[in-house]
Amino acid sequence: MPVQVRGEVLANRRAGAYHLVSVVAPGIAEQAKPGQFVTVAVGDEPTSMLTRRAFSIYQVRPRGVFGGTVEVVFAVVGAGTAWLAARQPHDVIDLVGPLGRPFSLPKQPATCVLVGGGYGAAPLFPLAEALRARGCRIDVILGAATEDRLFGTLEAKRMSATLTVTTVDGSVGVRGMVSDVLPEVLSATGADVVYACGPMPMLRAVTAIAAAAGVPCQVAVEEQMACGIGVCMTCVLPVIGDDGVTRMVRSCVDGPVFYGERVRFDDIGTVPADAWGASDAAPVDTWPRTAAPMGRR
Amino acid sequence: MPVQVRGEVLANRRAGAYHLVSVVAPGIAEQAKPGQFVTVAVGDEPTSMLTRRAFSIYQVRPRGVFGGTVEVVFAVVGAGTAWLAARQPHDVIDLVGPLGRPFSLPKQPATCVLVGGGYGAAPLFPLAEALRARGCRIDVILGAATEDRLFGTLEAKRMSATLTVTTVDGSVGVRGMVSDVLPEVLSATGADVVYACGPMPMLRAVTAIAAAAGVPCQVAVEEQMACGIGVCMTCVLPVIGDDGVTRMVRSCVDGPVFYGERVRFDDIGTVPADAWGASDAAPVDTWPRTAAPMGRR
Amino acid sequence: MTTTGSPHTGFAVRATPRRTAAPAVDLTTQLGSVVLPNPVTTASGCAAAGRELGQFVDVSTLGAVVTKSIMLAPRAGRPTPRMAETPSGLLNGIGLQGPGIDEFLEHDLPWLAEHGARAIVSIAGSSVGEYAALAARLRGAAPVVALEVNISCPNVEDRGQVFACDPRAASAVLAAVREAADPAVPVFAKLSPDVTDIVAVATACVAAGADGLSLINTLLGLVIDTETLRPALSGVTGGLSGPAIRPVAVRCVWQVHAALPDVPIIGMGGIRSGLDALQFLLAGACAVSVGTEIFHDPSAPARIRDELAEALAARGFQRVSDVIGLAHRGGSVAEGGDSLARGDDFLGARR
Amino acid sequence: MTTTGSPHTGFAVRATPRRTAAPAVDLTTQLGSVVLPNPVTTASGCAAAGRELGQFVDVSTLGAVVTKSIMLAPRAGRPTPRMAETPSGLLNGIGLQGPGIDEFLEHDLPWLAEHGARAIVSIAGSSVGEYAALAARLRGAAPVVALEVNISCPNVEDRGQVFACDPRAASAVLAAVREAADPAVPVFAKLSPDVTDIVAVATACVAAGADGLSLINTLLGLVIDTETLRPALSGVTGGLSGPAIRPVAVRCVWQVHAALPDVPIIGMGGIRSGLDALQFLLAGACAVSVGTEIFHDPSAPARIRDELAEALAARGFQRVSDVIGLAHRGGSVAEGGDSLARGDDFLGARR
Ligand SMILES: Cc1cc2nc3c(=O)[nH]c(=O)nc-3n(C[C@H](O)[C@H](O)[C@H](O)COP(=O)(O)OP(=O)(O)OC[C@H]3O[C@@H](n4cnc5c(N)ncnc54)[C@H](O)[C@@H]3O)c2cc1C
Ligand SMILES: Cc1cc2nc3c(=O)[nH]c(=O)nc-3n(C[C@H](O)[C@H](O)[C@H](O)COP(=O)(O)OP(=O)(O)OC[C@H]3O[C@@H](n4cnc5c(N)ncnc54)[C@H](O)[C@@H]3O)c2cc1C
Ligand SMILES: Cc1cc2nc3c(=O)[nH]c(=O)nc-3n(C[C@H](O)[C@H](O)[C@H](O)COP(=O)(O)O)c2cc1C
Ligand SMILES: Cc1cc2nc3c(=O)[nH]c(=O)nc-3n(C[C@H](O)[C@H](O)[C@H](O)COP(=O)(O)O)c2cc1C
Ligand code: FES
Ligand code: FES
Repeated sequence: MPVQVRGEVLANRRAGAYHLVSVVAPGIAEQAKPGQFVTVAVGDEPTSMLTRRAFSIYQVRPRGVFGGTVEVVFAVVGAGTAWLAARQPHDVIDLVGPLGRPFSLPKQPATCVLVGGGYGAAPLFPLAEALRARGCRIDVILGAATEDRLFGTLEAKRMSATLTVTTVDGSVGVRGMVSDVLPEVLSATGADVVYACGPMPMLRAVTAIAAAAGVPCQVAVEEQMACGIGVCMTCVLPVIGDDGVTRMVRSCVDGPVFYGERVRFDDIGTVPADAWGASDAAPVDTWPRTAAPMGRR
Repeated sequence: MPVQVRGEVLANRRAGAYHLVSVVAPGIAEQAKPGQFVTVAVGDEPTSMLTRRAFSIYQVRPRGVFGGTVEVVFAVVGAGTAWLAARQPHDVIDLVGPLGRPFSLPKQPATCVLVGGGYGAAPLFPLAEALRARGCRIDVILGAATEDRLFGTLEAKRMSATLTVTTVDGSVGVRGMVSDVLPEVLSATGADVVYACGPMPMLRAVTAIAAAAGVPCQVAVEEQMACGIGVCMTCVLPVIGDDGVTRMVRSCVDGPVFYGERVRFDDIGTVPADAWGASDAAPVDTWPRTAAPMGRR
Repeated sequence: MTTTGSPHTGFAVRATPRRTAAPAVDLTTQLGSVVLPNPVTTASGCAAAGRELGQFVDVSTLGAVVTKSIMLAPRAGRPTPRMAETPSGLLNGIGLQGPGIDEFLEHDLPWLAEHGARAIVSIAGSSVGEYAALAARLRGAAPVVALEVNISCPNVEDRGQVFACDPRAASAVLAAVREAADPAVPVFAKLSPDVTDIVAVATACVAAGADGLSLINTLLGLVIDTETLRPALSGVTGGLSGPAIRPVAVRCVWQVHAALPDVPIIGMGGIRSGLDALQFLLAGACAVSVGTEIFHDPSAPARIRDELAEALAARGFQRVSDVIGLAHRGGSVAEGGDSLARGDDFLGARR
Repeated sequence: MTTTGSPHTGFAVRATPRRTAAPAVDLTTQLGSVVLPNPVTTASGCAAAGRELGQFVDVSTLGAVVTKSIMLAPRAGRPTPRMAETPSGLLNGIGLQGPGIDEFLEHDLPWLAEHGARAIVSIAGSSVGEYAALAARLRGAAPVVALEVNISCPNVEDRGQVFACDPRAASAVLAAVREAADPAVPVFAKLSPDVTDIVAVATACVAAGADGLSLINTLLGLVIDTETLRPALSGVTGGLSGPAIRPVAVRCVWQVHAALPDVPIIGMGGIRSGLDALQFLLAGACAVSVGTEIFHDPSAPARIRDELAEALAARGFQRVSDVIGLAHRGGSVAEGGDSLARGDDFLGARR
């Protein structure tokens, strides 16, 4: 069960283009499973930024001199992450977690290919640890636009049988994208399962490649979230259920980890006409009340 | 002319119930005159607090290793001052100043009684320095609710012929209010002029006592200010002009220092019927647009 | 006074030590025929049907859980993006995604009953008939203590005109719901602030049979994404909520309470703290709903309830009912406070 | 891209290095018959008549100075307190304090002329006749380039009904002003958002002769001081401004531009940055006014003008006119931006 804690920042440091912040977060650290995330309240009170920011859990240390700690890796993209990057040791921040469904682990030792895009690499490390504890073989692919946006290559090398790195600009590793090297890695390793975390188009590509190769694939998606705890319905995407019915499901509580082939990547940003509760009628809604044309594209 | 500067905090320390913050503020420090104030933008961006906070200038050091510095004394009363109290050395804050009309100094050496209430003492110190430079005699009265809300008693003792202290709870000095001791000090010193800064009711009482004793009196008032630079008209109070006409004047640019007897203290919070532009007609305004009763008291 | 409040921002300064012992304030409040143990509820659409919130707040200790507006049929809502953060606000366009009344009755209400919560069920329709059908379906369902009629919906039978924007359409809905609903269950009309004269809409709803009013729904807003150069929400416009709209919400409560002093009001819009809740009570609300703040702080409803109790105790009030509408009346307590806050006690409070 | 914008809050991340060389963007904009050198003006009531602001900004470099609404006679305004800070907003009730048209013509306009500024003079009255008289008095006065008619005033001849809340009353004022004013000077009607249908009021004003529209005035709000337990403003209600209302303002501009695409709009409401200004242009405004942000940052109008130029350059636009109303149309630039911001370039931008 997720908890809300106010914890002290232990350290906040740079790692390439990213920041790593570790926070004392007893209750979260002990419960966290690979693929889950935390949300952080941002801005000094009275803050103008109401929605919490979500970050995948990178490292947890359930016990320690300060109690359990949680570490996340993040890129500064707007005011909230800029605020977080400016936190100093001893500053207190408000965390909620662990949230969401974690990656499922194979029951038997298996060969696992882990694919991370940019900071999407973060949740793969606790995942790799859990997989190794189950005797799995791990092969890692990390990709980013540029070298400084690769995260954790050294650590990945240490814990994997093979590490393949791609950068779009070719500054390090293979020039290109993770999807360019994935087919090769899948066949070379004889992968049993693929885990991926990264931007939506990457997850779409990875899912397609894995499906073509007949390898099951789990993806951790990233959708805009207003609440992170399942009460607001902002974070939905079309996912096919066990019953074959597409529903607009909440990525915060029903995800962020999904079986890739269940996610209707091509329909993200739409409500497919065959989705549960979709109406063919003109979209009836709570707010549009103008006679003026309001169509989006 | 006021300037806007972003300056580094040099120090931020406690003084009794107050905080003293000194900031590198070249341009402001060089121009500041006793009785003027600065405004500070509060809150980390994007801040939810739009109006700047006003503080009397306490100390200025026009030159220094860091360039000119400005120091203000403040009480934490709400979110803005709480934010300011949490600033650390090297943090940068945004100042505008010097603002407002300063105290007028006597042309000849004179005996001056300076009356300060709580943090209202702050502007009296640069004033005292300027007066001493003109050969004036200075007697100081400082009052507060409790001892920890007295500001600058030691410094005041050093620079004054006499210092009288009052506290409402009697924890130090005379039990009571500055107005209880002022008549005595006026007659004992044969004061030529009174300067006062503190809450409005204190200024009203000081003005009345000085008027009764036939001593001219200057007061620095504190009204809520949205802009501090004269563009918004929030900070007005009824003041009698040279022509005998009462106008709703802006305390930020026409004050904060006024001749006490010109301020219609009893009418603050009203628009006197004889004020310039007051209408006997029902108050016509920009915003009330409901048929529902809206009267205040 | 234990809470050093900023009257301007409504924020309690966190540094101030909190009173630890629970102050002895009678928090019960009356919404028409219903008595709630305290005035703090969740706002519709901001707490789903209570279950997820239950991880952070004991829902039985809230005044009530106001559930997400439910419609007759399941509904997929709008495409994403469905939100944009705005300064001290949130713009949302969910499109009333929900499971429909059957699943709601089967899975959601029972959970609330089991957990000792009181439910105020929000209903939404696209025709007068749909509203009435929903009210009828909810007859006798436990633990429903009131209905909230979300009339900020377009009327498909009248060129998509929003019911809440037209006194006649609004009263048609309320009359039908009042007729169809369990007579023992009070019916609240939830109004939109996006009208020229909210008192007229309120009066029409009450005349049609509404037992109370919920004020306010979101304001119609729009954010343009300056990277895509297009509206940030898939639905172009959305509903603006959060502290940004609080002064508008308090104004609506004030106006409606002034015009209809005997009609119970559930006030909402940007409540983040006990002092914010107090503003709504002083303006005339008998209860309040906490919405967007839940996204910022999932334990907010319980915290706000406690802060409100503290704030009342600190001001010398023994009962919630003592402050309802008090700002319209002034009176001795107010006068005392007045002089304090203005510094009329001379070297008092602040110095 | 030099400005790392947050599309959601509209805030430029300050840490991002600023482009130093002025980008070559044509900032001129057309308001009916008037060409302004750039689209950034001051909002009425937030820059007085320019003089005080002149200490922080060279007023000749702004698109125009929109002056505080002037009335025929001098006016003392409301008692204090006149303001309350609200979350990302400001509630004010100044009561149109001002010197009256005589003193304005004698002292204020000449200062603006001497300093090379263009003036858009805002006028306010309590009857149709007063508005017309003001417009007549301003005939031929330099440096007036336009009139802005603040119709958010109560009509003393009609039970204090606010002109802006009634299409007929609004059009009566605009017809009279258009008739009385210098024919060469465009007349803008400044509308209130507190109406059920702002397009109807806009359409009525334009039909009556308004050359353009200013959107929006403040929202009616109320803050209760939880220490005094009374309304914080002496006038009880006040006008809410600042970033809090920006989504409402952008929505109004969007709706009115969609309905009246050829009518020039001056957009305002919570503009704090160049990206905020860009939102208004994309929604359909030809120019913008900066109001409350001046109180936070007195050099804001100049800063916002520069940030806007930078933001346009960064997005590959050469002219302000290229973006006006663009968010309604989409198009190739928007599509390009779209994919970038959504991360459709795969491992691009953000990773
Ligand atoms: C489950 C999940 C896990 C994530 N893990 C990480 C991580 O490990 N490291 C990391 O750097 N980022 C991660 N993100 C993205 C991160 O949440 C956003 O970068 C961050 O919220 C941006 O906040 P901002 O204030 O800087 O930007 P702004 O753009 O100013 O944010 C404005 C609003 O948009 C939302 N938002 C903006 N970008 C995103 C985004 N990409 N995804 C979701 N919401 C967004 C914010 O939450 C906020 O509500 C994750 C997101 C989700 C949903
Ligand atoms: C000319 C002048 C000089 C001042 N000098 C000092 C000083 O030297 N030391 C000091 O401690 N304080 C001084 N004050 C008061 C100081 O500005 C307020 O205490 C401060 O603004 C409170 O901000 P806040 O955010 O903590 O409180 P909040 O109550 O949250 O502030 C909300 C709003 O109310 C305004 N406000 C609140 N209290 C006051 C007040 N007493 N006067 C004016 N505006 C207020 C704020 O500016 C803000 O707009 C001065 C005020 C003025 C006008
Ligand atoms: C994400 C979201 C969804 C909402 N859904 C509903 C709804 O289904 N029915 C309804 O009546 N109001 C709905 N509202 C409006 C809230 O109940 C409330 O009236 C409004 O948000 C103002 O309160 P707040 O500022 O505390 O959020 C919703 C608000 C938000 C933010
Ligand atoms: C203190 C203050 C005074 C104002 N006075 C006027 C006025 O005299 N005439 C007018 O048309 N609008 C007036 N306004 C409204 C502004 O011009 C503007 O429409 C509104 O504040 C929204 O813009 P903003 O959020 O940038 O301030 C005033 C606003 C403020 C804050
Ligand atoms: S973010 Fe609120 S339901 Fe998922
Ligand atoms: S504070 Fe704006 S005019 Fe004085």
